[in-house]
Amino acid sequence: MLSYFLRRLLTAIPVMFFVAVFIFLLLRLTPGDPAQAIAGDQATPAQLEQIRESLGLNEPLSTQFFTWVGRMAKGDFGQSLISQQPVLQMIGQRIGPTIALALTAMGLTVLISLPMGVLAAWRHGGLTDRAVMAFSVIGFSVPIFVIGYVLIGVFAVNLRWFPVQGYKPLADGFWPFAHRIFLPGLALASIYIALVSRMTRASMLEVLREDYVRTARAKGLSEIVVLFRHALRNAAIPILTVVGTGFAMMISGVVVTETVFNIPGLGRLVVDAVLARDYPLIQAIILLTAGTYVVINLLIDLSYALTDPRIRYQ
Amino acid sequence: MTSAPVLSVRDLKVVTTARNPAEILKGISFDIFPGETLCLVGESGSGKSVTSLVSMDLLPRGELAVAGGEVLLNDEDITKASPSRTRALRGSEMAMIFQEPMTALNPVLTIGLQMDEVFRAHRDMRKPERKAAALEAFESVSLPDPARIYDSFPHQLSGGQRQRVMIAMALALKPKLLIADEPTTALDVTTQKQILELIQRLKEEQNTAVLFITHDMGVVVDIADRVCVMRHGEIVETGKVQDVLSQPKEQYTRDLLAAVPSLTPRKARPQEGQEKVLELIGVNKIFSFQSFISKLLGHEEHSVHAVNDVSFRLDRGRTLGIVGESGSGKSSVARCILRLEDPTSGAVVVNGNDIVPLRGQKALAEARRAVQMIFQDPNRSLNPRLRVGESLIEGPLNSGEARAEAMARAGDILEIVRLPRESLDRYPHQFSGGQRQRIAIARALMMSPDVIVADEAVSALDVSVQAQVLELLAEVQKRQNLAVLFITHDLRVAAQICDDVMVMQRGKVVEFGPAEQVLAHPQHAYTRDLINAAPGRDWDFAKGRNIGALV
Amino acid sequence: MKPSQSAQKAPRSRLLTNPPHWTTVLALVVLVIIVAIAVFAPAVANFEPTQLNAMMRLKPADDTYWMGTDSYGRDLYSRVIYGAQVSLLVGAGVSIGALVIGLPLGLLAGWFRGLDAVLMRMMDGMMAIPGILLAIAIVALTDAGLTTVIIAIMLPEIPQVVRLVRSRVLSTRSETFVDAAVLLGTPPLRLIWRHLLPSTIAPLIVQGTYIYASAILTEAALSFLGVGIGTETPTWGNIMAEGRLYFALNPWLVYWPAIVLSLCILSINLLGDALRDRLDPKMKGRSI
Amino acid sequence: MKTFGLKALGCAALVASTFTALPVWAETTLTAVMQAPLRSLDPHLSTAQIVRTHGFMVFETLLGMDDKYQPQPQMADFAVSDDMLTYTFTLRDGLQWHDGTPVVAEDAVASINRWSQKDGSGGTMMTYVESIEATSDKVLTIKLKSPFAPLLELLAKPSPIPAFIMPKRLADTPVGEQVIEMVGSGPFKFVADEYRPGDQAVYVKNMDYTPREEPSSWTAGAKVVNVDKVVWQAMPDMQTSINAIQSGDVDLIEQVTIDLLPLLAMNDEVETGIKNPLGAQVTGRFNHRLPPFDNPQVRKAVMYALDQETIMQTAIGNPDFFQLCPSIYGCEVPLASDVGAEYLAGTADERMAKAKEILAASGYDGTPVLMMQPTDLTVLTTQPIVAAERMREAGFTVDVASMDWSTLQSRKNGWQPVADGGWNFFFTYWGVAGIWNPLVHSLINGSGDDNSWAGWPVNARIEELRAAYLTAGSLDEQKEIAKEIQKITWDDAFYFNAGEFKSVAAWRTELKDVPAGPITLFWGVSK
Repeated sequence: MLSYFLRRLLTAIPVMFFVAVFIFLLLRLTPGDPAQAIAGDQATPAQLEQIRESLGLNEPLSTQFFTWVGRMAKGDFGQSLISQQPVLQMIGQRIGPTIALALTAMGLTVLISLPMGVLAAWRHGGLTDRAVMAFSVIGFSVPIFVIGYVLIGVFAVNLRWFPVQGYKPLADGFWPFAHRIFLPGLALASIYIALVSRMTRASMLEVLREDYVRTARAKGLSEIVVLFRHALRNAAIPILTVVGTGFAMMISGVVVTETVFNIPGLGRLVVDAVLARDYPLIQAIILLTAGTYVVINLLIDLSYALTDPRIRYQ
Repeated sequence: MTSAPVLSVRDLKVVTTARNPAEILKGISFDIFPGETLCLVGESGSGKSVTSLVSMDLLPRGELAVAGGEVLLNDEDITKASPSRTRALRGSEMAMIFQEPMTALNPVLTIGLQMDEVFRAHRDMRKPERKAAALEAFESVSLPDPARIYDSFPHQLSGGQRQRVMIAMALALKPKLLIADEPTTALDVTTQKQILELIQRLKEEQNTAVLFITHDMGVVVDIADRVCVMRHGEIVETGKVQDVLSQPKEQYTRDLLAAVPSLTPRKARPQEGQEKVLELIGVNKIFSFQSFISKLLGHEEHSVHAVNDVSFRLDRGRTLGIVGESGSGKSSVARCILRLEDPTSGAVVVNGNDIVPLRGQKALAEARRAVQMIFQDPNRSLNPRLRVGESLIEGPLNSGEARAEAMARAGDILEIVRLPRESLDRYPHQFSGGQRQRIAIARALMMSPDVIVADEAVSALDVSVQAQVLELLAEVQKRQNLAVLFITHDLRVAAQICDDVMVMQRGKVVEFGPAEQVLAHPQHAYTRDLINAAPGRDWDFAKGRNIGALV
Repeated sequence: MKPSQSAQKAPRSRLLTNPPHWTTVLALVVLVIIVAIAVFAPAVANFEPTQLNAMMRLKPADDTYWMGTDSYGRDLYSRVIYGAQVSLLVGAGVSIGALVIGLPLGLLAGWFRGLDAVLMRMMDGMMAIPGILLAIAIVALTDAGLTTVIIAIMLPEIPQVVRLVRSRVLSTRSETFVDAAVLLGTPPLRLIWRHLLPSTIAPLIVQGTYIYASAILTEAALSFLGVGIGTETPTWGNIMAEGRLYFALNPWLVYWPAIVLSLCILSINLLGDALRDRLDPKMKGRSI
Repeated sequence: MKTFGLKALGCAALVASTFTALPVWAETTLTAVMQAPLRSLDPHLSTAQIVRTHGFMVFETLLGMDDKYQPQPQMADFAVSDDMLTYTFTLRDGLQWHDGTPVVAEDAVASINRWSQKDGSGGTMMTYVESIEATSDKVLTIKLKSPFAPLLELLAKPSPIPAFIMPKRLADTPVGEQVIEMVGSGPFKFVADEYRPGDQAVYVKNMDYTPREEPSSWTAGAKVVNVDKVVWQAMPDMQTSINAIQSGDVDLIEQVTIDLLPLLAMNDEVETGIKNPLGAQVTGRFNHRLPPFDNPQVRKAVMYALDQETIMQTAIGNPDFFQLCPSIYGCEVPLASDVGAEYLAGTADERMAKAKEILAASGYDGTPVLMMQPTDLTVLTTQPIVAAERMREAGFTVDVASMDWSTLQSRKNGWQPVADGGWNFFFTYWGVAGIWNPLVHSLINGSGDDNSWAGWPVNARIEELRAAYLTAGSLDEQKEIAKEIQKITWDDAFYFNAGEFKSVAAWRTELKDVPAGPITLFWGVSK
């Protein structure tokens, strides 16, 4: 297990290096100019040149890259070109809302989609099944910001059950936090619910055809026990996998959701950073999300061993 | 057997629920009495498994449905009982064991928990009582170290152990009826023998009625009191096992019995000339699994010695059988010869050339032509997306033959394997399993090979089809003067077609010699075990008599 | 039952025998209508999609402007009609591009083990970068033109295709007919072409439909974030993005394109599901 | 370490404010949605309006500007020698930096030096300056080589880069490097710990600030702070902002999208109005170095083809909030005149006919015009579309290239051919304070210098006029020069003046006395 973990960690190094090179080149080849973002649109070329020089943007690309990588290896992600704040500090300020949003969405997903998927698979072909499938295909088909606006329109503006926008940290009390995070969490979860309930259903359908399910029924066990004890645990791996690969999808959902609900999270930070060409910030955030993606998927791989005792990583 | 039947099936009809319903069971009837074993025997598609599922009320919902008749368990009609009632009956009054011990146990739950569920679902027992009962049940099926088994996961047990666990679970509550659906088909013969004996013993101890489903006549001989021969959803013939086997009334039964190969080796064939086409010299194959990291961490290399110093020679016109149980390395030998695997050491000499050092398809072209293979599963060995003709001419086209010429030849060869020429334009799924295996043989013949390696080439086929394919193979061998390397787990088949037999165990050759000698007078203990374990070995199916008494 | 189930039975006949489900038929009809609208947009629309009228800004729907006008005084109905062209084009460009690039990479990775490690690490890297961020960055690379947007949305889809093809190749590789072909002396490239490629086609078509749908969605999201195709070219995404500013004044500026967009994607997804059930029964119920 | 001091200061400010606030009254916090989020802090470095507004919170200028456009004493009183060569500034009493140290004249010297390196007109000023010296802790003297009339106005101007005074140690920060420690002398203190770039900026009342005696007028006079805390909250979506002000989550929206005003009209709790009387001019800029706009006749055709009214109507919608005039300095400033009105006379159709005529005669060969359009800056998305429509009608071939605002800004600085990433035309807008006289107006630079603002028109006469303006003695003389400049910019088609729009602010009725000004000011207002 340890050696497997180490091996996976080692393979993550070339992956992350590739990400770093890719992002670095991509950004440096774009025509935008961070100096412009600092100086504003009424600055003259001479002023811009001064700023570029002082930021080290006139150095050769390779020099810039290795300086950056070398600093990062020491844990120094540098400073935002625009605000001159340490990148890590800026990320630290914004990561809380994003994590809260993601966890809320994940929680809602589990609460809603697992029972839905199990039910649909159990009553395969029936009315419930069709309803769940219809629901999930609609979840895939409606853009997240439309869902967001509809939720706001109905539950915040018309019914006034929830605030229209904003975010309060958990430190301000659970109720204000939950009250504000629920709608965006639900909007973000919509596509995830569609994905996970669909995968749960598919995986359960497959598992329900397995011999051991027949064995369980042959033993005279109740359907609840058959479904949740015998089938669901075996169906877990594809579900976990889709949760992991869906992480990237969740990030794009986060970007949009944060904009719709005005949540000061990482998603908005990164869009702003891209639009302002704030290279160190973009690089740090993308590396961070890519790293998180790699780690989440590694953890999910390791969690297979928890759900399935046959898996012993050599 | 004067008491009332435990299970009484009356005019049972089952149909598919698709738009055009097809009858799977066309009104079958039988009874089973306490302490009796009734065998349902038949080839694939005869409906024998469906019968068992109806009895357990486990028909797949939305696919199959009972259309008529009744299934009486102690005079209670299962087909009309409520789901909760049949659930209560399942596990307590009737129990079932399945074919695949690998998949029949839930891989993510401990054996103990799965056993425990049986008691929890049907009996009002406290936890310690249940555990004691479970351990006792494991004991009764002769499982070693029940306490360890209780805490194990299924994958930590061998196939035989798992099937014992299944039996323990099935019989834990002393049901009146045990349904065993091909419970030994997936097991090696030696294990099969033990399981059959176990079922027999428990049946006698508990006076259980057993409905035993099998395709193997040998197993029928060993276990059944009475037998029902099924075909296409109907019962063709039923009666006491001795009667049916020795005096079959129906032609179908007679054909079925005639097709069972005899365990007695055929007469040795005279060898004309000694032209060596294939020789293995000290071949080893070691699969090793070690990652870079584990090497760094200084972990032991994990390796399997699949083929251990195997040497033999095969002459033109001869058939060499390699027999052994699963994991004996017999298939690895074949894959080394065909260079689907690279041998770790040793020489594979084809027509005088060692092919082990050769690399790449070009260098191997001649060896590829000379040695061809027929695979076990005819459903998978033909590309389902290619027409038969395309599959047949693939090899010749690779070696530069003109397309039209190759196609013409393919037609001729199809006729040799007794398929119509028009088959060239069809797709594999339009053929039965036996026909597909013929096509596979034709494909091998297209290359005009010197050696054909047949890896379990008839194991997936029904016994009647198996006989036809074996016959064809023999005919083709004679016609083309081929050398055949025949790999099988089935001693009966080996006895019928091999000149020489090589017995393998854990990668090593334990015995090698003429078939007559190896099979009739085995020297090695393992060979003897194999032969003793062959089901129905005391019965001569062709003649319909017991020969065990004679020996 | 015998161990070998005839899983590969009748790949073709399945398509022809069972009549399709009514939802599939409906989805097909909707799609055909949308495609027809896109193709015959000039005939269907009432105005040029770019025709401005500063005096007629943000008007509610009436006889002239069937869905009202947008903030430029352009006819929303005509823009939604023309929007179909770009959205369908983006979907087609992205899905075809991703398949055309991903397929050979996946085949090579699946067959040549040496290449596999390197290629898949790169693909892992690509997958790890959130697609939307990549797309935003690439759109900023040049102007927000159609080609840029297609490429930007396509790049993150490629690893998915490569992985799908590779896993298909790996599982087909273990089929004995591939061993058989090796034994018949078939050289690697020919073997890939004849035996491995065909088995990837059905799942690819299915995957293609999902990519198609998600590309349209991503285009809309990019527009929403202000980095999509410029407003001169109407797309459902940028119509909504422009309309969302006036959501409270006239929510139909968002709802109309949203409805058409969702219907279109819904139809594509339903069709994808139906195709999968038919072409690729093993994948039944599974998507993305 | 710099950040330590900054943090300590922020904490101190926080502690101080809560400490004093708690026992007596509830803390009043004013939450505002500004037109753009604050992302960088150095007010010398950025021309962005939000940074300017931020600058006036934290810093002060020596002189303020009142609503008559007149420089008035702020940090310092001033005296001018009779020969107009010596300016003496005397710092008022009680000025103190946020870190507690007193403001001295040396600080002002260093700050003016830094500012003049960043601000274009400041640079021009320095060419007239003989010396800037601190003659004592309180007194600063500027000596000129020759008279330079607009000197006081430059030190007072609120745009584009006001001459903010910061402590010497900060003002000595090298050119091009940002000052990030926010220690000023202004009426608000910046709370560094609560600053989230791009999302939120927090200011607390500077308890040690002593306002001037004079009444408040724009950036001049008394700056009396009546709230304890000001929070700038970014909201990328106007809809969200409007929902938020209605629900009371925010108190003020600096700039409401005009189209959405009806949403607020029915709400009794929210008031709307124009608080910045200056407005902003929308400008369509030609690239004079690339064909087809290297040809003055082709540019002229555009001047006739484009129509102020359509452009403003589409962008703003409500005529109450835009104004059409030919003045290149803004419609209501002292230098405003109607020179060039002939370009706007008649109906749009008549002018279109003229445009076609001129274009036909110009020798335009159909070279496509590359029009840059920003996708993410709502105020400027419509103009290129409307303009492209009109230009096409006139006979131009126009390609609209959409890009994000950042790309557009950097692309505008290059003059390579269009195929290599160049451009022909784009729109931007200028706060009137940034263009209100020939000195600060960047678009009328006719030097053709590579370092001048994008567009690079060349016109020797205009350069002479701009130089003359600097030494012009009287307002009338200045007006004459300004008129002639305006005529050239129209005739030689420097750029197209597309009209002027006003920003509308919205605030909750709890807010009293929201002040007017060239920028949004947070003193005087109470809650």
